[in-house]
Amino acid sequence: MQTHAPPGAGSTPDRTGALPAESARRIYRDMLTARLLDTEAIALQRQGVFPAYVSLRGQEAAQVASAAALDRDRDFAFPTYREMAVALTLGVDMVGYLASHRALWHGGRYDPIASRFGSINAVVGGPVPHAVGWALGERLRGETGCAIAYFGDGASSQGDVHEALNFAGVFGSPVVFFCQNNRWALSVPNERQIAGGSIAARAAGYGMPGITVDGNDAAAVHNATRSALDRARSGGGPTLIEALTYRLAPHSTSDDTTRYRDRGEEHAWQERDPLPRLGTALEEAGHADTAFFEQIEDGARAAVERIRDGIATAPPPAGSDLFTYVYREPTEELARQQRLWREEVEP
Amino acid sequence: MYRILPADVPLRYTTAPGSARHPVPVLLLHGFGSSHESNWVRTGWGRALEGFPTVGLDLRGHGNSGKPHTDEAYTPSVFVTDIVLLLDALGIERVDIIGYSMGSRLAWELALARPDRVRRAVLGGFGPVNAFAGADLDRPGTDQSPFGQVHRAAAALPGNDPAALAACTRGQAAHPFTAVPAPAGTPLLFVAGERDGLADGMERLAQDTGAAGALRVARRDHRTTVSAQAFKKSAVEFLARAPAAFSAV
Amino acid sequence: MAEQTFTLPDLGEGLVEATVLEWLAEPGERIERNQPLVELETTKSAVEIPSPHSGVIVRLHAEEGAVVQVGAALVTFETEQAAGIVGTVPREEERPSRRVRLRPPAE
Amino acid sequence: MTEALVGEGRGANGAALVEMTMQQAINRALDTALREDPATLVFGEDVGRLGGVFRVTDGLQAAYGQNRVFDTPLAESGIVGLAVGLAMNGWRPIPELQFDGFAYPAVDQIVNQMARMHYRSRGAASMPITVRLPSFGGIQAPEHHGESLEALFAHVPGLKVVAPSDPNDAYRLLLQSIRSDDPVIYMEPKARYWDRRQVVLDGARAQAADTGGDPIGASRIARPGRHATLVAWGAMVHRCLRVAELAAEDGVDLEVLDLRWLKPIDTDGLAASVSRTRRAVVVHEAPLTAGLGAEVSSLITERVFCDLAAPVQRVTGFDVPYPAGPLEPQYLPTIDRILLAVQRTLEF
Repeated sequence: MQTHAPPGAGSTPDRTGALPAESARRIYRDMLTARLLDTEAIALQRQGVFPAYVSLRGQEAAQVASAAALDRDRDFAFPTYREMAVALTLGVDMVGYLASHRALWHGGRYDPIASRFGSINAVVGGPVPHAVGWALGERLRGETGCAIAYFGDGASSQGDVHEALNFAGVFGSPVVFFCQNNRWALSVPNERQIAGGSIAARAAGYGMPGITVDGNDAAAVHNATRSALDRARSGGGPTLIEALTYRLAPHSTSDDTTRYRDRGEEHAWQERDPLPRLGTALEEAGHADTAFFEQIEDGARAAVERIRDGIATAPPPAGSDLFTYVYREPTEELARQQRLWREEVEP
Repeated sequence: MYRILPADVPLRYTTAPGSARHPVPVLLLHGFGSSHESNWVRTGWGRALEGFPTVGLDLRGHGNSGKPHTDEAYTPSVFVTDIVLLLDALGIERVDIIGYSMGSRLAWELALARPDRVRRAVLGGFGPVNAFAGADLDRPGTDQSPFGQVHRAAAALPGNDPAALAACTRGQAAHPFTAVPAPAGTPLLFVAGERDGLADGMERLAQDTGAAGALRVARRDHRTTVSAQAFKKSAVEFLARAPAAFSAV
Repeated sequence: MAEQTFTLPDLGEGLVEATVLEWLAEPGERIERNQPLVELETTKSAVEIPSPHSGVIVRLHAEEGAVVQVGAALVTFETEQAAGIVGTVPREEERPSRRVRLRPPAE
Repeated sequence: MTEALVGEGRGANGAALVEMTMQQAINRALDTALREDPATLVFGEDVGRLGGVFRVTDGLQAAYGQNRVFDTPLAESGIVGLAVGLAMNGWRPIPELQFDGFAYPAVDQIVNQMARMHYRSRGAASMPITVRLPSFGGIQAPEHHGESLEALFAHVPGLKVVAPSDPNDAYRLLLQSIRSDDPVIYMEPKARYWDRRQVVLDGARAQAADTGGDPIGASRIARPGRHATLVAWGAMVHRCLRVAELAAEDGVDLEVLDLRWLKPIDTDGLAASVSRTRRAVVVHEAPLTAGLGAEVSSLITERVFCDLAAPVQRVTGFDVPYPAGPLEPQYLPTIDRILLAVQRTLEF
């Protein structure tokens, strides 16, 4: 079994060459765009536009390569709050996504049903049972869609996650449980979070396959997710994938990693950055040349600039939005309170 | 975290991981009467060497390592044996060394005895002068010689064992430093304070050994050079140099 | 923004003072927590003190070569008030805005 | 955590007076508890090495070791369940739930287990647990990081609930909660964490046991006044004090009653204040419907109905979830809304 210790650079055979050229190039493009957008978001926080931001730096392969395996017409992804690159890959309106980080609306301002990407959710583990329910709904209706639930090593301790795994095992639901084990749940390392050392190993107890992949190897992630989805779609039931990766950035822009982890460890993982790793693999496989990289980077920068301008100038929500979405069928009392708000509060 | 190597004299050491960019670990050898903690940690070398894997050792008679009281327990070759034992235990084939004062002398001895184990060495606060000139070796620390003063200050530090330090002094003095033979295959860098009398003659020694340099730190003496940024920068730059930089040596 | 003054910490070994060897940052400069701040010399050794805060250095309270007592001011930073892991420190208006005026009760 | 040396002095009875923030005051109370009682334990998510997400537990693990101050896996129900088991085995747990919104996953253990274990066991098992809960809004935090759960917990038989409003109370009330043999939900107003004031530190347990003479459940007059009583707790006490300053400019003299304990509620203190001022406005952040303001209003009406010159007014959050950033100030009781409610009581 793989362990989470960072092996020396290059000691893991890279199977990127195993990906079809077109998939690999698309994954690289989305990973690069996510990296640039992530960097831009940190800058927006530093400029005071975002009150805070949670970076996914280092987890681009785990997110993009898994999301790229989804069928955007049939499947549904349930994120927590660090899945920006999943949203990007699935084509979610990124200005709407980043609205959550600009504190314009907690869940973001995109349409989760149309995007097939759930609302941003800060209670880790909470959305995992939703994936099981959504997937069961597909089965009951005779459809072939699969759900993917994203969660982290910290969330794996939550009862909700264990309940969801068991439910999925019992119902044989078409779900992929995709754990990004980025080694640190805020300040708590794997050793103090995961009894037994492996989240994937727990799958056996819930009657499903548990697979550990190098989460910084885009091809390994993509192939594992694709196999799990194929299995789920053909009635084979759920799979738990544990992608071993690393959160290169602090937990959030207000976090200070020097309080709890070693710089040496960060440096060691920096050397395994999934982005240059995929770039090199693409080059070696003959899938990309300088012209390709330049073209991809130009495109990514232009896309990020559009998103940046969009979120920086997005209008704040109307005050009346406080009341608009509480109910489908609003109550008299709430209408009374809204009148009170208009008379006494509205600027 | 510190660990204990259970040798004939227990040796306390510590290791820190580095990044893959720096494959050769750096062994830090402290000076007489000091310890890894006070020579290297409190002086900011941990921050300066960020990214380098490091090994820190409390030399016998110092810090939290064992402190025998016989002179023979402190000859240079005994120290060399300790260091090789530690490198073996850690599975480390070759190291770079940063030494200070007595630690530099030991780095020199190790490079002579086991050139296969030392890649490069930075020798701080060190020169070919007889460090013990004018010192009363029967009662170290009772005279006004340069070493007498060093000994007196060291023996007064909490945690130090004056009897062990006296034995260490005699064990070292019984085998005075000689500039010949020199460790020919090991690139060396000398650094000392401008006002460090214990490093007199450093420049000549550097020239004779074909060293990469002999840097004097402005306005610093033997004690205060340890924390100097110029010392750290030159050491880090020297250790990070590409191997090709030394192909002519 | 808030000013925070850092005093010379107890360097251990019962030392009550230290000499400033060299400042590693200047007034006006931004310094990150744990970055080298100053080298000091005690009667027993040299030490390097890392910055206890992230912020901009406003004042150095001792010149190089000066002797500083433990507990005396060493350096003043301007720091952003540290929020928690999320959220922002609420700002207090000196004079809160109001639209409503009260009429006191007849007594 | 460094404390300002300036402003340190001695109070009349020899107790140390130190200026510190609420974060530091809570840290000091935990330090005092850990020192005086070897049965106390501090645990939760990120409370150890990191020192807590608001640095409230900073330095405690270094001082008391990993057996007494420790990080748990990320699971709130597990954290409170662990505390219940520890309490049954003679320990005095002080768990932290990182944010109010993360208390919801622990509600089963809090309500079904911790709150009624003493009752269930006919008094055999006591639950001397203090659940520290960073609470309320005002810092423009993400979802689930700013909520007001006091009515929920005050409704549960077997729990006691307290919300300090300033550093000195934070210190005293936390020690009082920890020393109590009953389970206490201790709600820390996040928006006041950075409030810096003088705190009376009473190191000796004998001195501190009576916490300045106030028993559990005692309220506090934060500002005396004649024309109406503003009743509040947590961060809203400060807002009511600002309102009282503004009202004074208009010649209206408001009393501010800091309720402090939300269960048990100081009915006598409420009645005494309102029977003097004859008017009351209850202010809280939580939504209106079935909020604690209803309970306070009802208690006042039952006790001093004949003294009232006007119906009790409530100024609260609306019946909507805590909103994101720019909408939060419109959700929380504003100064104008409180002034308008005061005006209604004056003109009734």
